[in-house]
Amino acid sequence: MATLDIVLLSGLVLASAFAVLAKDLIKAAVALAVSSLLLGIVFFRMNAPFAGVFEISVVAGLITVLFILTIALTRTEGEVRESKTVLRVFPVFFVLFIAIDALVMKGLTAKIATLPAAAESGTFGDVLWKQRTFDLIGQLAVILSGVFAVLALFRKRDKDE
Amino acid sequence: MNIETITLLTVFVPIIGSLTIPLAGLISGKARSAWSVLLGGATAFLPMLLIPTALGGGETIIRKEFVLGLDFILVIDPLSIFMSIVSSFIGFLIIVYSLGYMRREENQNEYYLLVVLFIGSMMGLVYSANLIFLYLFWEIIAVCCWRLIGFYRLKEYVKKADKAFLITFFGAVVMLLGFIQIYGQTGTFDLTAMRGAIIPGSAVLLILFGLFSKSATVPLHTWLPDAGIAPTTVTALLHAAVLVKIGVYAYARLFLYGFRLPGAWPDALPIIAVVSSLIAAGAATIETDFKRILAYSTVSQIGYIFLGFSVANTTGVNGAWLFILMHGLAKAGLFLCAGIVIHATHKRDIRDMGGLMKTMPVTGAAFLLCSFSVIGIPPFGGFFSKFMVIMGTVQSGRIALAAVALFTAILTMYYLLRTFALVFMGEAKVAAPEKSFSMVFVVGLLAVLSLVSGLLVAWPAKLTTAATASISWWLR
Amino acid sequence: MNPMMLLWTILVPAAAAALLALIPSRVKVVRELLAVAASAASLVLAIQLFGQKTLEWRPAWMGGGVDFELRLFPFSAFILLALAGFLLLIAVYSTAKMKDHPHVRIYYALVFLSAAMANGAVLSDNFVPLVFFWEGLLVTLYGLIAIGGKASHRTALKAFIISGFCDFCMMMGIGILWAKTGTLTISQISVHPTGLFAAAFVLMMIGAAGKAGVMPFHTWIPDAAIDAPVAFMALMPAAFEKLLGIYLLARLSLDVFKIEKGGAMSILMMTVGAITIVLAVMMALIQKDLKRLLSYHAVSQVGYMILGIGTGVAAGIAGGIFHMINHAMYKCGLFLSAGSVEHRMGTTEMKKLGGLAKAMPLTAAGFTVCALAISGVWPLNGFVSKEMVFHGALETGYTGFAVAAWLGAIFTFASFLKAGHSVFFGKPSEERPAVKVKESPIAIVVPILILALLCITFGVYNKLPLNGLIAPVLDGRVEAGAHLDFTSHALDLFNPVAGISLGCLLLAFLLHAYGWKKGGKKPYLASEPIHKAPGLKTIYGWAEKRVFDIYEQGVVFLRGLSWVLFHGIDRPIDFVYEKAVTSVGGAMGGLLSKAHNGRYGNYLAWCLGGLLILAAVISALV
Amino acid sequence: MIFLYIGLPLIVAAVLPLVGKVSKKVLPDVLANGVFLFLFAYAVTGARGLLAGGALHQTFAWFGEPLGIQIAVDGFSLFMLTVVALVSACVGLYSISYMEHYGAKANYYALLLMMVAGMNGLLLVTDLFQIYIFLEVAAVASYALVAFGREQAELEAAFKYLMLSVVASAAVMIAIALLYGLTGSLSFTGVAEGLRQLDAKAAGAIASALFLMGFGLKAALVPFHAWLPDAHPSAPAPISAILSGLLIKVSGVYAMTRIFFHVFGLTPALSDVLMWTGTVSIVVAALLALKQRDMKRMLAYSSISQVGYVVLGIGIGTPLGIAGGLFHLLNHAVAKSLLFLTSGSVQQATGTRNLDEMGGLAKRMPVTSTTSLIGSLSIAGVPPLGGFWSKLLIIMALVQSHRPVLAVIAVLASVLTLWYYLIMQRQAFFGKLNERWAAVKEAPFWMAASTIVLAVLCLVLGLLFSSVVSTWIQPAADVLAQGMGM
Repeated sequence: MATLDIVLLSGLVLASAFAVLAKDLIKAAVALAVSSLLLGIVFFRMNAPFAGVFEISVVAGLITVLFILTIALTRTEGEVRESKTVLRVFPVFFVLFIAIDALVMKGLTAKIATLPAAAESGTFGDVLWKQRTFDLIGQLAVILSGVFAVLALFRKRDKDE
Repeated sequence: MNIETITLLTVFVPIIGSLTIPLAGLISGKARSAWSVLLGGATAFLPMLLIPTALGGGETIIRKEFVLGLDFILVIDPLSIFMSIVSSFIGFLIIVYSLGYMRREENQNEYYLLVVLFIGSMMGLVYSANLIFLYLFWEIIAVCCWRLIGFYRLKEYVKKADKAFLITFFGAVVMLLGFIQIYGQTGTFDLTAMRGAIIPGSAVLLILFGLFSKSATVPLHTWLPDAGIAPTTVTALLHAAVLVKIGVYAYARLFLYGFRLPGAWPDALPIIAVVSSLIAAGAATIETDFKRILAYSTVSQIGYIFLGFSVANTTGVNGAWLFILMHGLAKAGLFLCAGIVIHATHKRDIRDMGGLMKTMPVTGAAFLLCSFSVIGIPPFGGFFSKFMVIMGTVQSGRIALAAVALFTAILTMYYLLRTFALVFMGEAKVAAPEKSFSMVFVVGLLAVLSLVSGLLVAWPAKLTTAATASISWWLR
Repeated sequence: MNPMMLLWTILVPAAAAALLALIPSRVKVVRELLAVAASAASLVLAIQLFGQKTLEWRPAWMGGGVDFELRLFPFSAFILLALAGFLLLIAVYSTAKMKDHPHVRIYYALVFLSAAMANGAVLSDNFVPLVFFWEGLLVTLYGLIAIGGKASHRTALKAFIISGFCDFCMMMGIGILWAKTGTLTISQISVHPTGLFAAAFVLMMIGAAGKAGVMPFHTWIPDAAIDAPVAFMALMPAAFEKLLGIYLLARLSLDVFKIEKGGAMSILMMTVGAITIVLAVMMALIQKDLKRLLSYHAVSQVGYMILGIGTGVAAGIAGGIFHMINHAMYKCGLFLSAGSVEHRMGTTEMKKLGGLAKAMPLTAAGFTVCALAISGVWPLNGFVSKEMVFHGALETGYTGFAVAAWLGAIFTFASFLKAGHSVFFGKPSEERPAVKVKESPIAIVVPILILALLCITFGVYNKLPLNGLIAPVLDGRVEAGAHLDFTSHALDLFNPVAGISLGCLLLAFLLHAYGWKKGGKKPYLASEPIHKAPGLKTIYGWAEKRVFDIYEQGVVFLRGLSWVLFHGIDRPIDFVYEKAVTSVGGAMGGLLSKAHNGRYGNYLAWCLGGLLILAAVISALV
Repeated sequence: MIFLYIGLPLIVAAVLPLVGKVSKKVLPDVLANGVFLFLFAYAVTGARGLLAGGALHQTFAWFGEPLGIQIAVDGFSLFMLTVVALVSACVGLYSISYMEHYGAKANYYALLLMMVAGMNGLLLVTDLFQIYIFLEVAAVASYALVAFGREQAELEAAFKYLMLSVVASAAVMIAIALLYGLTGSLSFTGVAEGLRQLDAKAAGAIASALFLMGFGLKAALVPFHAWLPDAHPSAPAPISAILSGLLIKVSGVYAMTRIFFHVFGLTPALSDVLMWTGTVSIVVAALLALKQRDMKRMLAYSSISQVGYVVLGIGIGTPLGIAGGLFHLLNHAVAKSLLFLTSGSVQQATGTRNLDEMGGLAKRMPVTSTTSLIGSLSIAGVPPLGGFWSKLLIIMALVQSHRPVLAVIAVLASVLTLWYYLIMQRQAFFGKLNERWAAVKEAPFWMAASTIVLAVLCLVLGLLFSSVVSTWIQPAADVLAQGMGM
């Protein structure tokens, strides 16, 4: 049981690392989709069905399509120059971080009391709407500021600039 | 008008008045000059009304509570009245002098604002008995000095002004640390409540840093000669009359009126004072820039005042008070003469000047009289002050120190008269007529005042004896 | 006679000084009349006070022991009288001599101001007013020399600093006295000079003797002789300073410190006196200029006075004080006659003068009488006081000092023979300035003659000044019976001491004659043999180069010390602020900002590193 | 009514792009500044009354049944709200004439309002996750605003800022997850309660370390400060003013303080770490500022240094220390935004930010130079301006809590601070006029007006320090000093 989790999680990390290191943008987008897919599976295994559904449908599906569409439309003028050093440095960092993380988490999990099963009773719906409606306003604000950011950054260059 | 209103007026009239000077400046140059002379005159006249109370020797306190023990306290006793009279009077003379001197300079609004604000915050500092407000006025004066030193705005000058501001700010901030350490121990900043308290040695060291940086005693003195690049009226105000006296007055207020010096400090201080005046006198002998010589001379004479106070017996302290008055008058006279000479010959180095006695008789005579007073030759006032300080040192058993002090007096005699000879005697290199009447009048007045203060020394002596009696807790 | 009269003696000359300063320089006659009138008035006042014997006036002044106490007692009355007398003579003399001097207004003002100061110093009975008036004279000293000529301000500075040094030593002595005895009133203090009091005595002796112009504080007097106006030389170095200096020295050693015969202090004074006599007169002998010669003699004669007082014996002390007044008279006379020569001939170079006796008979006569008086020739006052000093010196048992005194007498007479011979009695020299030589105006000649007359009367009828003026001073010192009648003793030519003195005079005459013949009949070369003598030549050479001049060496020392202080201490401190602090700040700032190279990788690495450190620290601490 | 602080800016921001189509400049100006001024007025007058009875909790009902919205305001958050409202009002006024030549004023104001809404939200929430969300709102708006000029340098700086802030938010998210895992609840009181029962020392330490990194990066404390000197200078002047003046304080210092005081409880270990981090930032940033030749970059480093003072003050934990820290937060917000605005005026007038090219601008731009002088002296801690009193309180607290070493460092650092401000004044204003700028004119009306308002405020904070401390700072400090309140 735990080994499957470890395989999934390491797969997730390696896929996202490849997404960063890939020279070709298309390969990077695909790697991103794979990593979010694995993440969705992990959500399902940790019985968070709603989170898993959103993860797979939105991130793996919709965003990857957008990425690939834009990459295809735009002329890619060759690979992005990437400095070689990162390739050598990243593995060392990666191993180091994993070691520390494992060490700390082993110590921590021993202390964490297992979460009472139904701490927050109620379905996803009423949790979202009843107890945590304020987050919606927060989400709304984030989306709004994202929209305004796009509007501001991609505005036409008007006369008196 | 009772004592409280007079004191509050003395403090706040110049400070608030100075802010209105630029407005007067908008009307016309004449209006601004008249307004600032009026303000200076008022500040000079008001403390004179308090002389009877000073002679009476009483002590009245004005208190305005603020949060966290930082309340605004003014103490009116012979000490503060004497200091306010001396500095406001000389400040007023300097304002009158600068009418002539600054006539053709630009941004005069800022100049007069800063000078009147300077005198105002000096009044504030002299009366304040809360350590934090003492520091507050201390810093406002430092800001005014910074802007005034850098008045000519040349890059080199502003660098020197920055240096002066940084050194004094460094000293003041370290002093503030000392104040807070005392606050940690006694729980209050109110000096009147802490009279006679013994404070830790480290606090004394920290506070002395501040005092030495402001009164330009040797380790922290190099900013004073560099500030010679400011307009002469500023150097006169700074060096001679007012600024350096703050450090010395603060010493008296803190360590004679207020705390008791712990451990080895009472013996160490006179040595520091004498060493400082010796080194500065040495430097003045070597220097050739006119104003730098006078600046080093001030550093040297301030050493005497410190010696008088740190010797802590009646004669010494009385002499130190007299010294503040006499040196203020005489040194202001010297600087203003230097101003006239430099204004006329546009030269700073005394070796290029010569024979000005023929074309500038009054300035030359005034310079000679004032230097006699600074050296301490009767019948001028300076004699009594230097005599009393040295007698106090001898009485306190420090004969070797008194000998070194006398040796410094001989050095002073040498470099001042050498400067007089090089500038005024010998054959004339640069023919320079005596400039505007107001400048020469003020210089003459200062010389005559030095002489009169010597002949009629009984009256200022009454005031200083009252001051000495009121502050010296070891007398009781 | 109310006590306020004492204040008048100070205020009258001071008021006159103020008035004289105001009168415009063009109005000559009014100024001269006012000067003479004022000095006459102060003389009358002094005479009245002299009759009064004792008077006191002690108003409060600054409190804490510092009071403006004036006290008249026989000794100060006598000095007051002398000061007023000399002031009158100099005033009369100046009316002619200084008539067309460029700074005549300042000259008169300063003369009368110094008279006021001198009167104040003599009368004051509290150390603070004493120092107040004593150092006040520095100002007038500086002024009077400075108006002398083009480059005279350098000598003025030299005189000012030397006198200032002496006055500061005296101030230190007063400080020690005040600290130890607790009072500043001079008449109340009388201590034995041991331990710290000895130091106080030595310091105050430097002050008093320095004013009188004793070695080594004399070096400004010869320079001033050239640069300052002659009337000043006659007034201050010759009369006022000697009177004041020796007056204070006498009071110190008699009242305040009680010097015993043979005590350490008296030996010190006697040695200083002896050295001054010999060295100064050796220098005087070789001088080329009449005024410099006279100025060195002034220094040498002071040696006699200090030697006299230093003996601690009644005869010696009386001799010293009597010599003070005698010297004031004939030295003033000699300077005035030199002045009259200069008035007519424009120079006092002995080489350029000669044979003036015929053209200026009265000046010549005055000069000879005073010259004989200073050399100690028999009936004149010089002889009487020198004899008393010789007797005193012998009485103390230290014959060495007496020998020095005699040596001094020899050279004094030799140098005056040279001076008199080359200026007045020899053949007129070729380089004599081609100017019609005639007697100086009356106003110049009369004071010289008066002084010469005084020398004669004080010599012949010496009982009068001795009992009248000097006896009261010694009231405590002399055993009751022995009266100070020296007439019989001193005049008696046949006692051994007088014999030796006569021998000295003869020796001097032979010396002069030998020098004269050797120098090829030129009187002004009479002193060359001694000048060129093997051992002495090098010493004289050094002296010319001012090696022994305390002022020159002092200034070199001061400048050296200041140079060390300035470049050793002041500049390094400044370097710390200017360079060190700024460069350290800049370097540290630069070092840190190199790390900001704008690469994202670095920034991220810092953040993660920071996180690790924080986690470690918090978990360690908690 | 407190919800107004979040709702009003949101609604107006939403409306603004449409309004922008109608009238390019006038209406957006009026609307945006209207909102800022109203919020400020309300904060100063209305809100004071609400607070009479201690912390005020407000819940909402949506047509009868209670919604899950829980916002609360107490002394501390009200003080922060006032600061935010004040600085944003002044920046708004300044932007009227500064943003003329940037164009797209409506978008600019929309983003600005979003950022203010985010900050206000952060101040009012009582729930850990909501802190994270409003943190993001303000952050996203600030990325866009930093890159508003769209030149190469600005885009690169904004991108670097974005990348680092994302790391910070991730750290905060991990910490919140950890706490949620430990205590099962997300609200402050719930988590605090849970933590007290659990006494999970190690987990608490890791969570606080993560929080410290996250909010430290937002507050630009030294190890995490690298983004600020690149982001602030390239942003338009009003934006760098609001970034330095408010964002690093609200999203960094406020959030950290709120969590450490009301969730973890300030343990001695945490207080030591906070103080030492603060002191390190003070010294390192001050030294870095010395070498800068770019005016805004020097100001950015100075911000890092002064935030170090605030963190040092709050880290002491004693009421006096916290009061000093908060008062310094207020003084620095006012003075630093003033300085950035004046640097904006100088940049607009001369077209350069390089101090070496400037010289003696005081002659041509008297108002800007005087206000800049007042701002510099206030931050340097020169009496009688506000900065002095706050630094005084901090040093008094340090000495009273027996930490002489920190007190000495804090004092000496203020000398360093004065040093680099003097350099700036000398290079830019206080010298002979550089002939290149002979034709330079004073800043336009609105820019000059806002700097004058801020300068007067600096003076007022200094002169009336006693009443300012007693009415605004004391209540906020008491809230924190009580510890587990809220």
